Amino acid sequence: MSDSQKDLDLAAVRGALGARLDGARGREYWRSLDELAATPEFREMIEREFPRQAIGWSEDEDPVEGRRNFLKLMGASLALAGLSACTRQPNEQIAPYIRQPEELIPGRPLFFATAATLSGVASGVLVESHEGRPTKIEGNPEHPATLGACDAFSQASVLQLYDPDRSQALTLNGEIESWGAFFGALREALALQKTKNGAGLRILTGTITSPTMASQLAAVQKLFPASKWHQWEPAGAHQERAGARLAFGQTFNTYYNLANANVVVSLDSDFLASGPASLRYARQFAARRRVSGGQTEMNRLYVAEPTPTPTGSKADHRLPLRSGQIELFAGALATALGVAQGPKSGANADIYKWVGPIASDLKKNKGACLVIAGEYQPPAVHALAHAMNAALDNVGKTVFYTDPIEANPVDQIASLQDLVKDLDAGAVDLLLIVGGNPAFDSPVELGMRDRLKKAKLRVRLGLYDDETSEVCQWQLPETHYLETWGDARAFDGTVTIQQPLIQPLYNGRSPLEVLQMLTEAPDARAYDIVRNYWAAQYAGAGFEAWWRRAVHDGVAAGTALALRTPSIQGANIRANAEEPRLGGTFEAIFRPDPTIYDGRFANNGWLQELPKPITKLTWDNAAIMSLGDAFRLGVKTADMVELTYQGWKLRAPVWVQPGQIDGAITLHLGYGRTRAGRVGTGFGFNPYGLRTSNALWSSVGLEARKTTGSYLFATTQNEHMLDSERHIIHSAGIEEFRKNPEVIQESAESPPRSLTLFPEWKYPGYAWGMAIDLNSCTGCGACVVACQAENNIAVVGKDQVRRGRAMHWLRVDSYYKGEPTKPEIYNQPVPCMQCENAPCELVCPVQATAHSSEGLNDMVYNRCVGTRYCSNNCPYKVRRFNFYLYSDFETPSLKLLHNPDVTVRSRGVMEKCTYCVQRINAAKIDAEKQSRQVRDGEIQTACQATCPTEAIIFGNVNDPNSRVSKMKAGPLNYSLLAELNTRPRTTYLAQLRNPNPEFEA
Amino acid sequence: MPQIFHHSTNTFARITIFGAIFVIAFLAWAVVQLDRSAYVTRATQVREQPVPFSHAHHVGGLGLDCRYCHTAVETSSFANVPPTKTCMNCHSQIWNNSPTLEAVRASFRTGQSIPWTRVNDLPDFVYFNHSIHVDKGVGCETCHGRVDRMPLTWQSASLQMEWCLNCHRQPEKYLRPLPYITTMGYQPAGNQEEIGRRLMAEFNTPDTRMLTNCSTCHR
Amino acid sequence: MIKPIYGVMAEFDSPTALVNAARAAREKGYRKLDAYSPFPIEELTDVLHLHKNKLPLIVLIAGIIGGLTGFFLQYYVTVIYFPINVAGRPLNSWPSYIVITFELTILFAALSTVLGLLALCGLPMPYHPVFNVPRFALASRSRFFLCIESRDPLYDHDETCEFLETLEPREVSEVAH
Amino acid sequence: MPENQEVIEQPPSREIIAPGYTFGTVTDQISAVVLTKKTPIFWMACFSVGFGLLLLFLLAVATLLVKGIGIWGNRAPVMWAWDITNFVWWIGIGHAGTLISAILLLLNQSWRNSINRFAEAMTLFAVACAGMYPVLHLGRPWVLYWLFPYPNSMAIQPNFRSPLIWDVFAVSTYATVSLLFWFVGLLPDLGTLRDRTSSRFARFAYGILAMGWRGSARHWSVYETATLLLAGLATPLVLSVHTVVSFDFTIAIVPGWHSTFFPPYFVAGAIYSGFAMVLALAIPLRSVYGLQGLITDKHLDNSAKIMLATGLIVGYSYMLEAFTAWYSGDVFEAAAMWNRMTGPYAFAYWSLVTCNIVAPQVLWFKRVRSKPVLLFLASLVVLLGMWLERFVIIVSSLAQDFLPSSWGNFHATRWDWATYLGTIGLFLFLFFLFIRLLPMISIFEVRTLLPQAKVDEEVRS
Repeated sequence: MSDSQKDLDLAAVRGALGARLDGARGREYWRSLDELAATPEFREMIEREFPRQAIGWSEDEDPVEGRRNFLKLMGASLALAGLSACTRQPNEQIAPYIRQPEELIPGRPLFFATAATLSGVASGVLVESHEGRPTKIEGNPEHPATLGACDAFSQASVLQLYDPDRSQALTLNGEIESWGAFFGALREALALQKTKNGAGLRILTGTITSPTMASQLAAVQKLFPASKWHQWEPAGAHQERAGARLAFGQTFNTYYNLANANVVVSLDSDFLASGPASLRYARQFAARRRVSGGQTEMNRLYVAEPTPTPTGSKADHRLPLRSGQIELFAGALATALGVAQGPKSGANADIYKWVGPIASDLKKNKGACLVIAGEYQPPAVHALAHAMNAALDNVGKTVFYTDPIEANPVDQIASLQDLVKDLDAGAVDLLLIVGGNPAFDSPVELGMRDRLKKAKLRVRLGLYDDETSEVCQWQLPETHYLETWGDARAFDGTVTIQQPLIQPLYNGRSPLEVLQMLTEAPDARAYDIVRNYWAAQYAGAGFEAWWRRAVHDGVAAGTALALRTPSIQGANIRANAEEPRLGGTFEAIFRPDPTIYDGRFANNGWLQELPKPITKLTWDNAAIMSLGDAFRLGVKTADMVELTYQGWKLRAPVWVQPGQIDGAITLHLGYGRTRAGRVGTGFGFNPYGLRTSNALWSSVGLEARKTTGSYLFATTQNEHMLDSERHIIHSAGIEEFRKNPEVIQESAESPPRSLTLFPEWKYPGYAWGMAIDLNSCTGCGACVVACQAENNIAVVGKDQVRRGRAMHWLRVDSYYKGEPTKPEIYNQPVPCMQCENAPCELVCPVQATAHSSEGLNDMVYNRCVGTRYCSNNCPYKVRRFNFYLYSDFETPSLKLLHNPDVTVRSRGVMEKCTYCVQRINAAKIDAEKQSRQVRDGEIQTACQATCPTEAIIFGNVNDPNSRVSKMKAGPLNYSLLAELNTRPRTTYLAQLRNPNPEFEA
Repeated sequence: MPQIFHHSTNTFARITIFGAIFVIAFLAWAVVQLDRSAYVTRATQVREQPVPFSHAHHVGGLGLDCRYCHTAVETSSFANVPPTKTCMNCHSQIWNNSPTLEAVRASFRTGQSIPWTRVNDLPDFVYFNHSIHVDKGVGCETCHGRVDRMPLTWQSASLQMEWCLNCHRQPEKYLRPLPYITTMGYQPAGNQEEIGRRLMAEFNTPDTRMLTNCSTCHR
Repeated sequence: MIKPIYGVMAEFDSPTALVNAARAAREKGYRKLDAYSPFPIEELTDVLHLHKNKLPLIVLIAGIIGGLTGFFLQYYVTVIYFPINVAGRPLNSWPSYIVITFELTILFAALSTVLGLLALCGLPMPYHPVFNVPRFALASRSRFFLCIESRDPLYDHDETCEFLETLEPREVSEVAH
Repeated sequence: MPENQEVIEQPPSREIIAPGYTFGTVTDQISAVVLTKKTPIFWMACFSVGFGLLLLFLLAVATLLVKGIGIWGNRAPVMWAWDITNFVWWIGIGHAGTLISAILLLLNQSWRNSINRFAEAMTLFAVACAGMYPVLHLGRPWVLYWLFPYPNSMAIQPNFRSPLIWDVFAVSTYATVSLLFWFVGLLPDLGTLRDRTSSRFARFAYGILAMGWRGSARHWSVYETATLLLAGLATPLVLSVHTVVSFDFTIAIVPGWHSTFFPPYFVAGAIYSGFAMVLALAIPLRSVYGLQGLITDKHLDNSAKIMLATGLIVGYSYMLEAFTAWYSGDVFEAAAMWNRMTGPYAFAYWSLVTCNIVAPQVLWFKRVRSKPVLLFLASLVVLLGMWLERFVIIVSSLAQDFLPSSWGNFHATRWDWATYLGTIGLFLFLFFLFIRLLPMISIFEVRTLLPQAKVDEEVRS
């Protein structure tokens, strides 16, 4: 994207805004944010900022009208649309460009490649931009980590960009200041440091993979030799690195190739749904499970884990173990493989029963199998996994090693403790905290919140004015990654140059720009910093071409780190024979939250409302425990327990989870934020309050006792048990399937098409349909957020979710089968089925929902009167009703987020999935203009595009060669509730499992 | 007992009863009319503009092609309102100090957009795509009327759903050969319906069932 | 000026008396006469030869019109006006149209019944000469009246009054216009 | 009042009218209720209760319009709850009136003459209350008119395949026809009031409404035909209305709704609750206004018998419902029924069984039927039971249908209560206005019941 577009000068506007803010001082300013947002200055700022990038229907006599019409937003007029033509159109205005950038055609979106980072590691994305407004994130097919898929975090990051609660102004002790003022203060402090070689200068960051930033930090180090750079990433890959050091004596980065693995053993690793390469792994894993045509070979997955995860739900054998027993299990397995010397039997009989068949399975697949250690397991487990993989000679086939992708892979706990030491010694004059939120998420015993205050001058660069900002004098608004230039490495070291999609909304600066302030060229702009760094790296001519290509593709050619083949230091590989004794206590297990991660996404409504995999819990975390433990404690779901660990206390609500191992209580981090913003503050409880340096991920010794009170959870699914009569999920063992490919068809009751009194409706031309492969779906939920982003789906809040009014068009149901202590877990995404005999259509009194000639179950929001009869009559319950005015028509920044091609629904109307009809129409129009048919795969629904496992396939079922037709033709295909003869266009492929025959349950 | 009512009340009573029927009928009729009236649809109403731009002069007089300014009409849903630059292409040379064009020059200087008022404005829940219509033989004139005769621009059609359906149900009555898309005052060379049907075959226009799907315009 | 007389009216105590009086008057040859009672007395219909009214026919026709309107409204809308595929049902799903067809039949018929009633009774007629008779107020309570109108060819004020007296009424009074 | 206001209190009798009444006395006693200057405390009390609740109703509606359906407990999957429950309940109640005036007329049941008037009024007001809900339950009530076919610029019309549209036509037709029937019945009595009232304004008002009715033999003969025709039309209509209402459920595929015997089942239930309401109103009224002579124990006895009969039909339907659920072998039907009996709404289900089947069995005993107080209580129990029946059918079926993943239970909010009590207020308000302003018993029809009304045979011919 050309830079010319980026040189918008908003100083004047900001001046106006600043002046306004100067009026409102201190805390009062925060209270007055809304009011501020409603002031003409603010609107002007937004509007002047965008007309040059966006065609905006700008101001208008009536301010309310004006705000409403600012963008292509119909919503509020829907409320009036009742009087349809009887309402006159208000005067709307068009603010055209002054000079129109040549590559931009108003009305057509552009896509730009960049990368989102999580714990510092990049995943490549493509960003859809409407006249300069980023509205939707897609995966970047070129990028090794995403392969075109996208996870929930990246999907939701676009909402974070527009979050009105983001730190909007640079403040000193809560009062608005200018960057100039800060720069002055900084210079002063640095001048002092210069005199003492920077002995008092400390920089605290998260994990850094950005080569550019690394070079900056190096430069700073050179300027201030005595300064220190500390790192703290609450959910970083500490254990993995430590494990590598243990196994190889030096730090290596590990990644896998599941495409070559017939047998996978997961030692408490949720590799399908978490971790920097999970999208890639999920794609490869699913590909090896897909049964189609004559191909009936499936990989086999063993998962040993304490709490059910998406990975566990795909397991052919799920072995519930406490986190502390994993090491024992790994040891036993290593012993069985002859890699380590350990006992052949022990107290925990199960373990030794399991390892036999698993070991032989692995041996049978030497070089084509894989042992994955969970990133939160202790170093020993990682070491054992490395050893086993080496012994099974998987290295170079399914396991790969490179140098670490981090700029400086230190032991972050040590690094943090070092900082604490200096703080206590009063040695820190200037502490620069870049990103992160150490006051909230560092180990509890360090008491960072208060300790930080011991630094004399505390500067915080952050997206939000959060818990950490609270204890710093200076809060600097950080740019969102969509607002600035930068770079970052992916899981294999591949570099992505991050490019901005929009001018900083809130006058923020990027980390690069702020770190630059410590160097000699303090005022360089992010663009130059990044470009110059790479120009320096790039040997030889043709840099310009290389640069343009790198920026365009989102992948910098030849930056993946070279493969290494480290050798095991056998001496360090020891199989632990003893599992930690519970002694009446519980094992505490800490994990980043599946949807808000370590707490950084707490203020993101999409992620808060995204039902967590399996539990379907929203807006909260919980003390997840087994049925047995709940019984022993005399508690049930939503009762309160008091947790005590080494004297630290915490009250938390109980969540009884089938499949949870006895004796372990799982706590998801990130909740209990006290200063997250209007969305995230005050939800859930804060497990960081129990988390100590020596037990970052798990430890025994957690005491729990029932206390008074109970809690209101908001779940989107209450009933999870599958009964035998309702054929909702069809599944079979692979052997069974090989013997009789018709096994699914026989178990599914579906009436013949001839069974009807009515003449058939013909669907010539296109006939859209969808197939969902339950065998691939991991239930990660990325599709749900993708749908929300694509279709302007409103966030309704915890209370409304609790009342059963969540608005997601696409939901992922989870079901348990078998005994509650160790059930089989099934995931089933349920969008609108687009029934050919749609029960909803029949009962709509106003024809607000009717059938299209291409078989879509159209929903016309502006015709709906809201009888809700259609929802009652929908057997799949996929229709969602606007009980209140859920859509946000007021917040200016959120309006920029809306997808202009989809109606924003107003109060009192029904809404639902229509296979992303806006995408269908766009593709059809393009095809028709070229007088051709829409090609197979040309239309991807939002859910399909984002799905890491390609579980969702959409296309034209009239075309026998389309992927969807082929899938539907297969023997696994079945319709949900086929016996109702609704003839859904969305069908499912049954789930298959590949259990090890040697395994006797 | 004395009479309660005067003699005349008899006639009066009957008139009120049977008259009521007609009154109600009239009111109903009136509402239906109002619904389609220019007051509601705002058709034929000239909108205030920051610059009194005359299509009559530029199109009728100078004979500019629509696409000279509305560049995106063939490629995008939005026909595009020309950037100030486009105006300045000529007006930096001619009329370059006419006071009426000050707003244009000001915009070019200050970088502030000219706030045009929308003339043809569909409700926000209707998704209209210019490019597909123009590419399939729906002339500008068909919806926008004789723009070349509009000193100040007004909306010529009602833009109501029934109006859209007129064409979506029987395109043959409105289509024209592509060379004449921007022609004003186009006259079909022969029987429109025949030509229309031929063109539909040529453009392989979808059947009217598809053209009248709800989701064709509403999403 | 002499006010023209509408007729003369005799008041009776019981339905029987009224019926007999009416019969007598008919036999005497009076034709333009009417009887008033606080409740329907079917004998009077025969005595006064009130031929059967056309109401049932009107209602039948209206009902048929209503039914046809109902069905073809629906047929037109779903098949001709805007044919839409609803739930895969055929455009002309006639079984679904039965209910509204039936309802409109009843509605039209009922409305025509009431309008017909008013029309045939010549109502509304808030003003009527008989109300000029003070005691006529009792016609809606407990008394029965027979009125011989002046437009009857046999009508002669004195004779008619005498005749009425022979019927042993409670009272005879003249009805002014 | 002019001469001889000879009101006589009669002891209750087993006849449909007490001996000793004359044309004059019936007229005076009934019209006195309306024409008297002094209003009884009872009326004042009931009216103020009604008015108070009416205000509550207005508040509830205002809030609903401002905030949205969300103020109610409705949710996914229970998108219909109290709104439609109340609708069906009121419509059911609104059946007795037309039934009494039409069907019993055709059947020559002369005992109907003294109860049909207020029963019809009750019908009208019940239908008015019922009519509120289809409007209020809309997400966007202000586009209600889209439910009617009219020439519009959107070129789109209602979906005539939807039972809701059938409802629109059925209910509005029913309301119209009931109103006409009621008004036609009132004509002669309006004449009476016109002639009896002393106030000039009242005379004018009643005069206008009476349209100059003068009881001429010609009027009467047309009038008789008209009433017969209306009765003939209203009879199939009244049976059709609840049939159509039941289509709202039977046409849907929700287990617990989708069943072919709903129409007779619903009609029986409607008459059941309708007669319960008739008794609940008649018993206090007749004692307060001393009308035991006109609304005699015979009337109560007959109504009670009809209740008993319809109650038995309803009971049979419950059993049939359970049986078919089991016999069909349909997983979802069986589950829905089982859930009804044992699930979260089991309490409601078993209380409705108690109220509608067990309790009314006492009506077998003449001793009970002859005790107005007991009858009164019985009818209240039945009214409650019938409300519960609709609640259970609607809510329990929706709460747990096909996919367990989307099951969820309904909890009523205070606004659900406000809206429901509100319509009860509306009903009382209208009904007691009617009691005060119009004759609650059809005077002229009661006159025909008197022995004096017979024309002696021997003097004929």
